[in-house]
Amino acid sequence: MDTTQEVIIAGFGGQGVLSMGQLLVYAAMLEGKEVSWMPSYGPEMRGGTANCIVIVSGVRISSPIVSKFSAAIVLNQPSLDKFVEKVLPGGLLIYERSTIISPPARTDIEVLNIPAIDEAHRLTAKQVANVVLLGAFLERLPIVKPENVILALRKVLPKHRQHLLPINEQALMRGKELAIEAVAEPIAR
Amino acid sequence: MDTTQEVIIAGFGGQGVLSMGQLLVYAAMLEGKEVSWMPSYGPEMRGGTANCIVIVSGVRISSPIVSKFSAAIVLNQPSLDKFVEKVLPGGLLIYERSTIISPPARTDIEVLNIPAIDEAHRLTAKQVANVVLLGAFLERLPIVKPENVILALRKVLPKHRQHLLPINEQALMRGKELAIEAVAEPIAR
Amino acid sequence: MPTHKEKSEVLLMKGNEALAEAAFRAGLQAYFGYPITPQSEVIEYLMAEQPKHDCVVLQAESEVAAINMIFGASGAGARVMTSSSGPGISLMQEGISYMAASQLPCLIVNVQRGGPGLGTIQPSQGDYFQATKGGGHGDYRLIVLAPASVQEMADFVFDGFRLAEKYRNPAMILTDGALGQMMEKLEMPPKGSLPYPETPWATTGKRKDRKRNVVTSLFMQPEKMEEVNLHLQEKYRLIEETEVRYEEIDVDDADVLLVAFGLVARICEKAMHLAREKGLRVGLLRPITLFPYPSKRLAELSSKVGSVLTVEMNAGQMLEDVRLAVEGRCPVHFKGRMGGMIPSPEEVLEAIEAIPAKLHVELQR
Amino acid sequence: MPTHKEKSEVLLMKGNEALAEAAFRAGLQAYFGYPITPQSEVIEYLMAEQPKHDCVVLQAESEVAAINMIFGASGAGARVMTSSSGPGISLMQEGISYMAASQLPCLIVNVQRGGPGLGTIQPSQGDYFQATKGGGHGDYRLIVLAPASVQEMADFVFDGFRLAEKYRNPAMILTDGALGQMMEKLEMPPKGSLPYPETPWATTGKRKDRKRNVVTSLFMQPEKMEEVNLHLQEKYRLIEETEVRYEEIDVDDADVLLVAFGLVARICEKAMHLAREKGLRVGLLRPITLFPYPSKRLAELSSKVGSVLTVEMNAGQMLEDVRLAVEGRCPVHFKGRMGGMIPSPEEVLEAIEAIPAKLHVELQR
Amino acid sequence: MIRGKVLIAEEICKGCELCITACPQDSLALSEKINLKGYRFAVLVQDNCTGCVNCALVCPDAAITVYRQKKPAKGINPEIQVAV
Amino acid sequence: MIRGKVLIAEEICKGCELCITACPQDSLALSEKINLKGYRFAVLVQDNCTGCVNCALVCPDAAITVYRQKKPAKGINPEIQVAV
Amino acid sequence: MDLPPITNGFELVYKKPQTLTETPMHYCPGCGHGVVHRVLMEVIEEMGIQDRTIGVAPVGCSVFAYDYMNVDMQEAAHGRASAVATGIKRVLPDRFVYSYQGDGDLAAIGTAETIHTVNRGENILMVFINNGIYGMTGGQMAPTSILGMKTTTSPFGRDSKLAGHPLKITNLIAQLPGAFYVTRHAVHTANAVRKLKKAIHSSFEYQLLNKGTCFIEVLSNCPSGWKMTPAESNKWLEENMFPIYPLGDLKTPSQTMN
Amino acid sequence: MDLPPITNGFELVYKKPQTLTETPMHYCPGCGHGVVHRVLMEVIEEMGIQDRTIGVAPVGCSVFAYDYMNVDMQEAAHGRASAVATGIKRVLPDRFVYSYQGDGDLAAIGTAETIHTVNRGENILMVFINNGIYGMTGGQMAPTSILGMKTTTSPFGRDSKLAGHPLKITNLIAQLPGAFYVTRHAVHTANAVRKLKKAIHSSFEYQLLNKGTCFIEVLSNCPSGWKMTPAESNKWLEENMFPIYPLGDLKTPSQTMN
Ligand SMILES: Cc1ncc(C[n+]2csc(CCOP(=O)(O)OP(=O)(O)O)c2C)c(N)n1
Ligand SMILES: Cc1ncc(C[n+]2csc(CCOP(=O)(O)OP(=O)(O)O)c2C)c(N)n1
Ligand code: SF4
Ligand code: SF4
Ligand code: SF4
Ligand code: SF4
Repeated sequence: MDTTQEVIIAGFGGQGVLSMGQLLVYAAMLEGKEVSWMPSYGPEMRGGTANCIVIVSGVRISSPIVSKFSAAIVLNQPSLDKFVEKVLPGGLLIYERSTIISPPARTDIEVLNIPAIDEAHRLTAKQVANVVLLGAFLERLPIVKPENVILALRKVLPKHRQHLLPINEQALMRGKELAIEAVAEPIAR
Repeated sequence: MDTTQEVIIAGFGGQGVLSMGQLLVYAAMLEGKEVSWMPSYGPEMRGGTANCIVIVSGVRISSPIVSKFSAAIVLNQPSLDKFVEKVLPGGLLIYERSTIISPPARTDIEVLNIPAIDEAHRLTAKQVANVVLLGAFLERLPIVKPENVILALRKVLPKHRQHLLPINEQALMRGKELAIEAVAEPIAR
Repeated sequence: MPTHKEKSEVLLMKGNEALAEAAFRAGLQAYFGYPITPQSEVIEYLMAEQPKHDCVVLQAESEVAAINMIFGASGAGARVMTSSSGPGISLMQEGISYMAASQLPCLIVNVQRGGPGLGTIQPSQGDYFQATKGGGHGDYRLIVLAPASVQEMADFVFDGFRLAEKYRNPAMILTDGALGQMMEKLEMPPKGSLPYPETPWATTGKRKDRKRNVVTSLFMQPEKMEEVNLHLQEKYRLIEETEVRYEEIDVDDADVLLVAFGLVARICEKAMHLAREKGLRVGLLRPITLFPYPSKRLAELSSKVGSVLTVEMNAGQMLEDVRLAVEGRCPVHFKGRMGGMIPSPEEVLEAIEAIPAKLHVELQR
Repeated sequence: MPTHKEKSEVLLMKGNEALAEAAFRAGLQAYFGYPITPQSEVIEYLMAEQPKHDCVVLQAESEVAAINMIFGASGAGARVMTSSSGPGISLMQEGISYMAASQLPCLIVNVQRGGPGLGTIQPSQGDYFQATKGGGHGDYRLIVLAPASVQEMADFVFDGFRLAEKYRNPAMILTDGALGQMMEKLEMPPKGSLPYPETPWATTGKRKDRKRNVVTSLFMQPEKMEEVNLHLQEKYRLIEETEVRYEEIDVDDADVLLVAFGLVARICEKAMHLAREKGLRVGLLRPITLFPYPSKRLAELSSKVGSVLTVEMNAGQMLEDVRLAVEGRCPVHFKGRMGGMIPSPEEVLEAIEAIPAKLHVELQR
Repeated sequence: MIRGKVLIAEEICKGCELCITACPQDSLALSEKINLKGYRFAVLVQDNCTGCVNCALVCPDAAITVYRQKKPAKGINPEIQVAV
Repeated sequence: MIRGKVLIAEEICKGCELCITACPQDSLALSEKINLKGYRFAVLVQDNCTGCVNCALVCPDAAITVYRQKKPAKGINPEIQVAV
Repeated sequence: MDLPPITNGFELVYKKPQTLTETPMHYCPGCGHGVVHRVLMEVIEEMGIQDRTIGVAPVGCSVFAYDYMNVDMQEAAHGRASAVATGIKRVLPDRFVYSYQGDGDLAAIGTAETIHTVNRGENILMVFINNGIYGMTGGQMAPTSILGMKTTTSPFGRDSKLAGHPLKITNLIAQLPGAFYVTRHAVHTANAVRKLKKAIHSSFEYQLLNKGTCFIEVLSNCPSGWKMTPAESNKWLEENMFPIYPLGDLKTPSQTMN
Repeated sequence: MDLPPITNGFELVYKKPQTLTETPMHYCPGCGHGVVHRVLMEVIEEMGIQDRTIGVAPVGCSVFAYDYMNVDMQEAAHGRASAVATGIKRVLPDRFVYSYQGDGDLAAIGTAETIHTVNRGENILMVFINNGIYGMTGGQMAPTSILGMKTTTSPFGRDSKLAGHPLKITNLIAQLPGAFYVTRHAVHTANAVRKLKKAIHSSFEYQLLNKGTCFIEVLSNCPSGWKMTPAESNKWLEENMFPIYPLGDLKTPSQTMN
């Protein structure tokens, strides 16, 4: 197998799950990798769930749609329920702590819970919770370099939002730290 | 072959060629025959040529469209030019005299020219020229009984036109007489 | 076919008018349409005779409006019809797709004229694909009946309503300008011979004893939309199993099998007679239902005959269904006229004669 | 494919936006359209970027108006495009038939969603028949391109214009909501790389030195209309001879041949890899042009492989073209999802595995 | 009185009689003859045309050309002319 | 003062605050709690509701039920109630 | 929803009508669609005509109206609600029929159906929600968008040179003899809601009397499309839309009777 | 057509414009279409804009207008002439563009396109031939047919209960800000023809100045559809159509400028 990573990022619309994925593929592209980002909106037109499949690979990507993932980042309970079984054995599952009532029970994957929303509040910028999560994710699965995520952010943020760069950078780093601090539930092999 | 008669009636729109055909099939139907009436309008929407194919038969009619005819009734030059060669050898061609500049030259069919328009004027009802022609036609090719044409007329004429019955009856009879008087150009066998 | 022949009347009528009169007799409750040649006689006849019947007849502002009025009236449980020709039928495609998806019965009459574009007002069969494959978006089918005589122009109105209502699906009568304009005698079935179906799903006002009825084609969850589609597809399979209709003439000893629908089938019948007079063994298969298509029967026949000759007033549309049924078992030839031209029996005969002689006698492969 | 790679840029874009940007770079002169999910990004992108380009971008009052504005602008010699999805494309059928008949080039983009009816906004391939057989009235064809990546969403805009203008015929990009919404990196061809054709037939004002130009689809004499049709058919034969495009992967030793277009082809490619890992010899044929269809190549392959498996996001529409090409030479299987559901590679693998083992090795008949 | 002349294209005329109605001088009438299309066509029947152009303006078939005397010169007798 | 009570369906409320704006008594405010859909919902925060119904009339989600004192009876302390 | 027992001495003065289903509405927080739905259903409940009423939902944000309105309903194609309503009313003339449409639906793609339905004087009620934008598809320009309004398809503000002026279709409607009662309302305040309710009530009464088309425009907000809070959107509505679309009757029965 | 030599002393005061082709028109005897064609072409000839003018023909009796008008032309789908004209004008803004449409075309199936073209203020001339009937298809009712008028689809006379009142679309058009000049004419008399010609002339001048839509309704006859002689039809027009569709300007530039 090549180094292909197939990641699902899922939550409510508005939690920034789609842009998290976009940042990831943009950064990967900057690193010269093959990428694909496939969003899926729930049936509801407004609110409701949203997710995206991110594929990053050293080789040409065939299907942008896969049903098993090497990693999952989830931001609400329905998404957790939907995707927990779709993570490949040995894979990674990161979830936002405060949105999950019943945490996953799988032991054949690495499971990490991150208090991203709390952390974002602490940074007094609740909209960066997703970047905190992204930072944590990249700590465990360094498929792109954090600096390239920041570079990507710089490219996608419109002018009048460029002032948000520092706070995002901070959030990303806090995420990495949280992931290091977190006691990952170990994989029972 | 059965007793099938395939007749083309052709002229300008407004000369009553379509209704001539309708009278014929109506009368034939009254006699229990199988019938079909297929109109064809020229490409012009207004004015222009019109024709109809009338088939009267003792048996079920397959194609209502044929390209050779046992008889033709024509009311203008373009129609004569178009259909003269389509009359089967031994067939009948009747034309309205005043509308034809160059009469047909075929000798293998019976050709009859009838001054139907003049006759209609004489009857002071120029719209019955077509009935005059029909009378002449039926004299030579009695595929339906004249009285059934009259019966048909009675059925199709709307109430406020029923007073036109006598004049039409007269026209039909005059047509028959004209056909008898006319020296048919003989078929050279 | 209507069974109440006892009170039928023998009439001499134009195809379009026979169809309109038959609609009244088949219990039409609402017609919405917009004039277009060569079928304006349908609405004109309905308007003139409407006072004798308990039926809504309304000239819509367009074909788009007409098909959507049909939608509403059908959803309210009425027996409904519209009619048009090429350009107008094209404008109805969105509405037709909506009706199929909402499972609303209705009868749509397409009196075909030569296309594409504004084209010509002469007869054609150029809308076969549109009628049978679904010219609108999504996976749906119409039940398509192809009359070949004025008698069938009337009879198929009854069949059309019956099938549409039985399967809650739009049905189409696919005919042409020549059949619409020609006169033949016909037995006109009596009024009242086609009972109205129960329509418990219709929006007639939510009575206390039932939940509200909703007519819709929107199913935002793809899982649900797929279910709807699976149901439609099941329905179409059932229709294909039970409702196929065709006519065959002299196929038993046939060497060349003519396949043609509508008016062209009758021209082919004549050509067949001409060919038989010449000693050629020619038979005819006339599909009456274009969807469902008589593929099974054609497949059977294709392993018996030497070759098949499809004749159409188009560039070869039904031809694809013929080839799908024949699947290489024998050569399939094609004779077509387009843009309003009608093939003559003699032309078809020529096409028969042009088939290489050995194909007349030898089974292929 | 655009050849001016030297100045291409590598970008990361959504399919719909890549298509819109490519349209500018391909020299789009006028876009008329009406919003509909999942393709509203096309008009939104064009509107936002329009100031940088010399191009008319207008939101029409409806899809009917849009296609007729396209008609006018194309008739005036401009390079034009419109885009929509299911219901909107259905509303355009009359206009599309008119454009084909009037021989006007244009590019129509259908970002498919689940139908029929209002359906769902999820991706689908349910409009294959409508696109390839002609959803409007009369005998005409669209040149249909089916992209499978964001790169092709951009590239095929160039191809679409080129083919439409070469043959003076509407071309369609038949894609779906998933391809429209997904992001991939792509090389975006530079502006100015597609020269404008001569349009001496265009209505630009009757100069003294020529007769007036008339854009019309009306030919009242059926003889003349038939001539127009014969010309169209000749054109379509020529297109079938010269413009067929497809991609094939690992077909040489294939036992099971997957046939799929667009996004589904990529899902099949993945399924193929999975199958090969299991030791199954699976190959893939991806038609890139849906009309003209790669029937010849498929016919060749069908006498080499054990069986064909067609995979589509519909009830089996391209399946008919596959069967027409295979013509019984080997069994043809089908796997479809409908109403907005996307098949997964695993599902396709299952379908491959479900093909009776002997068909994997044995040629049929 | 200014004198006028009209020229009526007899094969173009459909005998609608609108020019006849429009003519303030009653100069026009339908011919007894019939043209190739079967219509009786309009002709000038009185020598009192003033060249007012009314007939030409209402003619749906653009069948009429109108001339008018430059200055009231005597001795010229305007003839009815018909285009061929 | 006539006294009123409002009952706000907290799982239906989307926290749009229109009722808050509409209330002439300033009786309403958003809760600190979040409902299952993630919205802060409206609650009665002052004991001065007159049952004027304004809040219910502008509520886009039909989340509000309103009661009013039959006659100004004393000793009854209207409580804030929330539907479940 | 069961109401908890209420302390003695209090009486119910307002509750959600039974003619609304229990399904929570999918609209964005603060969206006027919900208010109009409720008011419409209140009138139907009060008039006791639930069993004789058929509604037609459009394609637009209110496409799911049939999930909330507890009456028989049909979901029409985009722009064709009034044609669908015509079809229903013509075959069921003794039922109450209404259509409910947004501005894209009624005043763009459905213009021909709108004009001709009213011109025929179809005996129905047409409810027209004018929020100056295409809500459902993500905030594109509507025919009623005001000049300068930024939408996803007028990113630099609506420009009359490119897109024309806001279309006051209700003013055109009022000119048609088939229109019996034409009025413009809003739902931004409790009082406005009360007036709208009266207008709907009158419309159904006129329908019973076969008077012709009643047409009610409701100026509404689209917080999501306008990118504002609900409260801001109502303010914007008053300040920017009311001057162009002034509230009030455009045609009243007495005028019609003259 | 070569003109025979003319006796000295006479000068040509009227001849068919060169902008009309030599093809005889297919219209029924006395049909107003021919007059309007001619007048339109006269203006184009006089203004010398033949090489910069593009016309759009409708589906209706005037479908073959391009056989007679010697300018570049497009034949639009039924009802869509103004959308087609929009497409042309937007890509060729320095050309003169006009559409020519009947009442079925413009006021029935094409209503939405008509309203929105004018509302956008497309800088074109729309010529609207109102003969109160569908001529081409054989005399069916048009939206503009007057009450009581017998047509093949209103065989007992147009009944407002079934089909509504005659639609005065020009009056609606005049309300739209995009309309710059809106006027109603006829061609039943020489004077009427003269006035129409002026209106067309002004319209093209306004178009040169980018003023917006000019809309000219021409009340015309349809002797065939009305089943009358041409002279009778003109009389009927005056007596029956003029009262409903009074001639004159509905919107003039000065009004617009206010
Ligand atoms: C034929 C067709 N065209 C376009 C669409 C996409 N579409 C859905 S709703 C809509 C407009 C919605 O706007 P509006 O009618 O103003 O209602 P709102 O959502 O603002 O309530 C459009 C363009 C469609 N479904 N069908
Ligand atoms: C989509 C479509 N519907 C209907 C027709 C048929 N049709 C042709 S012309 C016409 C109406 C003609 O009336 P009008 O526009 O008033 O013009 P007139 O012939 O009176 O000049 C109709 C309904 C068509 N060609 N296309
Ligand atoms: S107006 Fe023209 S067409 Fe009519 S009669 Fe006079 S010359 Fe002939
Ligand atoms: S108006 Fe309704 S939805 Fe909005 S905050 Fe108040 S109770 Fe909640
Ligand atoms: S998008 Fe606008 S119209 Fe639609 S529900 Fe949200 S606020 Fe209401
Ligand atoms: S049918 Fe009427 S509109 Fe058409 S050409 Fe004849 S008179 Fe003129």
